[in-house]
Amino acid sequence: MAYEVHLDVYDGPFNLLLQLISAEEVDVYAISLSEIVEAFLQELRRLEQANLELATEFLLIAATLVELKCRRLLPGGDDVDLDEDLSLFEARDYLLARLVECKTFSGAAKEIAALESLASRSSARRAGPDERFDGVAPDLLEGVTSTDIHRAALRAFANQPARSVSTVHVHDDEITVTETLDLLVGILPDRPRITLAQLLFGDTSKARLVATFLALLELYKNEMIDLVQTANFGDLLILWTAKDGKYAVENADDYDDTASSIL
Amino acid sequence: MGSLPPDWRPEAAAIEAVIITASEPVSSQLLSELLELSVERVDELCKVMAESYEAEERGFELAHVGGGYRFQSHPAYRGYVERFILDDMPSRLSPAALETLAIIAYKQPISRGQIAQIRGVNADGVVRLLSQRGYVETVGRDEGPGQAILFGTSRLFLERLGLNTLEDLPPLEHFVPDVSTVELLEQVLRPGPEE
Amino acid sequence: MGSLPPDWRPEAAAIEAVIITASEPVSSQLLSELLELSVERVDELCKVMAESYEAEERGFELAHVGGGYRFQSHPAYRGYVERFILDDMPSRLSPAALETLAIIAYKQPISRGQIAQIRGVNADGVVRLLSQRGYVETVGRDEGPGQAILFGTSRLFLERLGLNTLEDLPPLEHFVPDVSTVELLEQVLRPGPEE
Repeated sequence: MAYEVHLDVYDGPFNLLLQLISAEEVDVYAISLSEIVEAFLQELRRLEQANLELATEFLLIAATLVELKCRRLLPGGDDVDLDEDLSLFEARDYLLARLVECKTFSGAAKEIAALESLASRSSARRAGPDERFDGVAPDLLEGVTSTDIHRAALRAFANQPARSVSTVHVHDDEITVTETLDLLVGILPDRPRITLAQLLFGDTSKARLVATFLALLELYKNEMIDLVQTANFGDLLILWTAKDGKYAVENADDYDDTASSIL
Repeated sequence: MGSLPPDWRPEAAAIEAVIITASEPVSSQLLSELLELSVERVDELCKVMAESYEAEERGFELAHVGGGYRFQSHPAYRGYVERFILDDMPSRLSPAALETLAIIAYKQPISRGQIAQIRGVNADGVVRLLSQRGYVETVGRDEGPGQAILFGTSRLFLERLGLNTLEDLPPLEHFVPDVSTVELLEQVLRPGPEE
Repeated sequence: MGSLPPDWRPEAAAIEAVIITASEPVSSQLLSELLELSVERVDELCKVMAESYEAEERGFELAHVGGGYRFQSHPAYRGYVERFILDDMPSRLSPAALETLAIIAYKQPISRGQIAQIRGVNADGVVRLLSQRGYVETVGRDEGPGQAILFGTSRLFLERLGLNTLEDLPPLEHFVPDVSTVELLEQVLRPGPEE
């Protein structure tokens, strides 16, 4: 990496500094870490674009410097017991392996980008059979009804993955456990057997999940419902078992916090 | 290159490059704009190229159909192509393809990106299959940045499903994602006809 | 037909007819079944055909990618094709996404957790993006506790990189930092000399 430091005791590439320190050609006591960090921050500000790679490498080397300096400044460095020394070695080996691995994959990533950019100069033929062959291919909609399309749509929208773009800043749905308990107690007596998936129906927002789950636990604790799971990772079946179907929501434990604030 | 004069090559090759990537016939007009040649010159080039493929007994030909030029298999090899289509093409829609078709049916006009967002995975291959089979067609372009191609279902789709209009599809309004979640829960949990 | 022996023509033409009709790469296996030729013969034919297109300076080429053969435009005519294809061009991947893609490509099948361990940061968002793009797909579940979803690269990934199989990726050893870099790192990390 081309980043250079300019200190009283040393002037040159930053990573070489480490090499010199470890070869004891530069005394780590004489290095001012704050000076280095300050200079680097200035360098980053000077760069027009954030250079993540440069910053990452700097952080790594700086962290190592801090560790080296700490180790040499701290008393008792001579008589660390063997175990501690060994674990230090292990930690370093691990760190080294991680560093080599990161560098390896970042090299591989560059190659993948290069291959992709080369290949993108060609465009594939994607035309497929022309209309002269219309009669040859079987009709894929043979036997498909509008009900099938409807069901497929329900499936597709129910399994829709949570959106990655958060809309919390637009409208934060405050979902409370108490409110969910209310809702469940209103629903469950009429639907004595229902799965968790049906209950959530596609709304897998964290807040909704947590609130529903806590509300179900609360009902379970009060022996209002039974929970059955037939297979690992299978859907959770909720059975309404309460006799009178009445439940005083006010009895709920302190669930005044909204589920979203738990997250 | 058969009967093609050697110095025609760069222009002929440019035409080949464009037409090989096209899914629809490319008009002389468009080729003339892309290559900055006169329409007459384009037609002349294409005519000679088509003749040279024929002379070279190639498995493809350059056909002038539907107001433009396209590559297509040579009729002499129809047998192989038919077997290929039968062997290679699925005879039924996979569940994933059916879901994609359903998404397009209910959410049209919709872009590939929006479909991928709902499905959680890239759906380009499936969309291509559906539009090759004529169940789905491009209906316009998004006005936003990128001007993504928008897809909708075709006349053929309605015909095959025995529907008159899209309104004949069972309604889906319960699942519009914008409905507040509590309302959604209540609606969903209302006993439906199918249960 | 360039360097192709004249009596190869009917077989070569049948291959041309099939591939010009396909919308995805066609495997040697399928071609061999359709044409009742050995796989080796098909590969030989395709190789010579590809070379002859190149020698004839055509605007298209026969590429061996994603486990099969396909026609594609010649890179030299990128400019014309680019102007022609108004398709949704996928935007470039970020360095983080590329690095994750590299990890998945070389370490597949791999779980999100294992990716995060190598990258040092959570990779869920990037993995989701990559699978939306179709570069990456789920290939199974870990047998260990938790049964984590395992990811691998897709055929689209190979196609987009112009590779036929994963074996065409340069070996990972190529990217291991050279000895002097590793030594430097090691020196830096070694506890100070016997103090």
